[in-house]
Amino acid sequence: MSDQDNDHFHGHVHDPIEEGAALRVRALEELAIAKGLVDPAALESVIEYYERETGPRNGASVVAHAWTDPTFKDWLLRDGTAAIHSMGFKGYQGEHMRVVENTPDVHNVIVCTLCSCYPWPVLGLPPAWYKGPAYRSRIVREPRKVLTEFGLNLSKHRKVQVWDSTAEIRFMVLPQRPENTDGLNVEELAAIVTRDGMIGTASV
Amino acid sequence: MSDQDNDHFHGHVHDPIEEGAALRVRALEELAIAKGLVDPAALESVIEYYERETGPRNGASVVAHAWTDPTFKDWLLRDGTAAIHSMGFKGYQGEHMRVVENTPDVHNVIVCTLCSCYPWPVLGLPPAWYKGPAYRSRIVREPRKVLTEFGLNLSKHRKVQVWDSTAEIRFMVLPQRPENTDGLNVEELAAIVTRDGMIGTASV
Amino acid sequence: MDSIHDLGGMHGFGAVPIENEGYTFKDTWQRRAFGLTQSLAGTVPFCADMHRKKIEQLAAVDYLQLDYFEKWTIATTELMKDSGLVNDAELASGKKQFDVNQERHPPVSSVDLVDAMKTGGTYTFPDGSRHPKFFVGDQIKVRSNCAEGHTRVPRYVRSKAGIIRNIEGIFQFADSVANGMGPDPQPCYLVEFNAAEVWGQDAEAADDLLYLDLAESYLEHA
Amino acid sequence: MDSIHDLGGMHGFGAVPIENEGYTFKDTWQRRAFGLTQSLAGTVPFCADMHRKKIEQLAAVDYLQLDYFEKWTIATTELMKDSGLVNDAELASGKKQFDVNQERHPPVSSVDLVDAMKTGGTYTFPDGSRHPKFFVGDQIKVRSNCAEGHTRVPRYVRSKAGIIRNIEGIFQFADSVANGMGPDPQPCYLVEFNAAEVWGQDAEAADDLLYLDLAESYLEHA
Repeated sequence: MSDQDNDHFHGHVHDPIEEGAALRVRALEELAIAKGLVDPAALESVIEYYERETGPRNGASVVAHAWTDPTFKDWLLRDGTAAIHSMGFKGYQGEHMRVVENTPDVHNVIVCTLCSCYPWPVLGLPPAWYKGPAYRSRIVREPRKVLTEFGLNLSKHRKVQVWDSTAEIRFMVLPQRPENTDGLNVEELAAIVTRDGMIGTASV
Repeated sequence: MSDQDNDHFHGHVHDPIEEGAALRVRALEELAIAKGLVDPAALESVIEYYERETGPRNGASVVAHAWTDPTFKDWLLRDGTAAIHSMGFKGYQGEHMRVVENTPDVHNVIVCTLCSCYPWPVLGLPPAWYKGPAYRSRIVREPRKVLTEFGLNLSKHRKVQVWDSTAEIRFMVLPQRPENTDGLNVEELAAIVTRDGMIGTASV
Repeated sequence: MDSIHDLGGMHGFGAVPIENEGYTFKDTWQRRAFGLTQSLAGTVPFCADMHRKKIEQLAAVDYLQLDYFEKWTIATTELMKDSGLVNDAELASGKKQFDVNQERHPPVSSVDLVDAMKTGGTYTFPDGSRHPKFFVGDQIKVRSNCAEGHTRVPRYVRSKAGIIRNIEGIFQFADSVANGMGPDPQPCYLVEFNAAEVWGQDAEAADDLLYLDLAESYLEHA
Repeated sequence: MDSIHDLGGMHGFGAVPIENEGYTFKDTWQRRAFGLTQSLAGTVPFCADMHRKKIEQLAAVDYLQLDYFEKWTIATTELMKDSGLVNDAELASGKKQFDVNQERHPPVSSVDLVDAMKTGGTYTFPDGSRHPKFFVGDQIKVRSNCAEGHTRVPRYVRSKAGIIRNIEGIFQFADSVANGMGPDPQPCYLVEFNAAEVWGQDAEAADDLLYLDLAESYLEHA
């Protein structure tokens, strides 16, 4: 596995800045393994765990469940942690969850202005823009303008609520169920839910 | 004069970043001259004016005058603009002056947190540290610690007053006259006054 | 710490790079940097707030220019240096110069590491272990001070008035754990702020709301 | 504009480089950059607040990394581009591609330029031309809003309470002149702030004082 990774390593380096970063990471990895601080198999396992077992499909199934089961939806909004854990999505960065509901009157959007807190078990690891200075600086000050850039034009009669993840609670948006989806089952509904819909930068 | 300046220009460039900056400046200067927007003689004159006719020796003579003439000192603290202008030190960045007096109970220090405002006619152009992020960020929040780094250990019984130059008024500190200077005349007193004493990062 | 990482409300960072930056890992080294930090957290050991603190201590130009996962790796490296597990010469050469005590710093197996990720951290203490000072509906004001170390109260709400909307529970205090000073358990509150209170007359829409979870130490009665 | 230029109170910039940075000009090009900006100010024309605004609009990494006089030169260049006096192709090649109307943009002679420096700018309007809203001794609060353009109210006093210590006179308003919107004359006040009010319980000495000159538009009654 180590050889294969080294191939990957050499195969993708393009510019000097990235090369410096890649060398830095590789030096630390080799030292940590040489000193017996890291089990190379564990390193690979944890990456694979996040790539395979977390991600926005988990969150989408939570959303679809809430859209089709009023009792679950009520529970999800009242105790997001318990409701989400009941579906098996738990663990690091998802220990404490609050789900906030979009309605015709309210639109919610999440951010972490201080770093990049994000609900890993339900949404996976965050996209690069979520971690960058433009989103983090602007979404709290001018959420409507930022959302317009994402293609979401909100009526001025709709209240915007921004959730800044400053402590251990992680937020997730419950989008509005679109019109004309009465015929869809839970799996079909989950398929239309996007990562950005659960961040709040898309409508669904 | 232009040839001589070009020689200067080529003689002092050391590293790539500075070289880039120097080239940028030179390109703009040559374009401005080629387009007739700048008179090369005027460019040299204005630099020489600041180098020869402004600077902390002006401020020092104001301080020495105040130390030896109570009526002038009273005027200086009441109407710094008029008193300083009366000594011939006026012009750009010195149109409106406020002089603040150090006493056994109060120590004053000046800064411009937003850029680098500074009283040019009496102190000349500011030193690099005055314009840099460390001084500008810290002197308003932890003035005592910064002053200690400048070698100035203030008693906790002495109040620190920080003057942030946010508008058109420029500040200058009137340092305390040191002990054992009774025998000195105005010129000798002026000679012991330092630039940093009038910024407030030295005692005199 | 009032440093550049506290970005909320700042101007000048341009448009959100939506199109091209939807990725999590652009290159393999980012993927491995992520795994490396997760693999070492239990071994060194360090917690998230300690790791965040190291990132916040980067020079502003580095914070803004380095790749996200390079910053993670620098923070992890600094924590390992603080624990005496690597030194600068090793990092420069890439060659091990000394062994470490594996009993004190045991590597985590695949199974245990993935289990730890699935279990998550423990940040809370029993309700009732600390009596909350504020109640739902209380008007509060965020304190104006800012710790020079790690803290989790953004500058944009400092000195602002808000309303307690929920007592989230009794949590460890980030400022304390980041400094290795123990959990200092205390209530954490969901606080609601009006956009007009935070941004004044320039608010995009005066009645829009901002919600933050804030530790009791950050708050005072309005 | 809440950008990186507003440094007051930020952490993380290290020790003041006292020893090695006592200089004003380290190299000849800095000296000439200074003279160039002064020589062009009347010709383009531009005022200090317009020039500051251009510097504030630099990307944060450039603001922190470029030499002070390089930033001056970039700002001057941007103002010249805005006035149609140079274009990017000329700046890239260093070769003039078009002439400008010297009657509209007359060069300033040595005598006139030095005279202008000795005379200084005019920022004030007659006392009584605007009736001050606040008086000496009044308790005020700094407004919480921040213009997205140039402004001269630092973030560290925003939303803070202070006391009017002097009416400095009727001055042009920086926010307005920087945008080319005219002087918008208004009273400017010397405002005193307590260190404890500004920095909270972390203030070095609670009774230390901060003084800032602030335009009336920045203030409201406490």
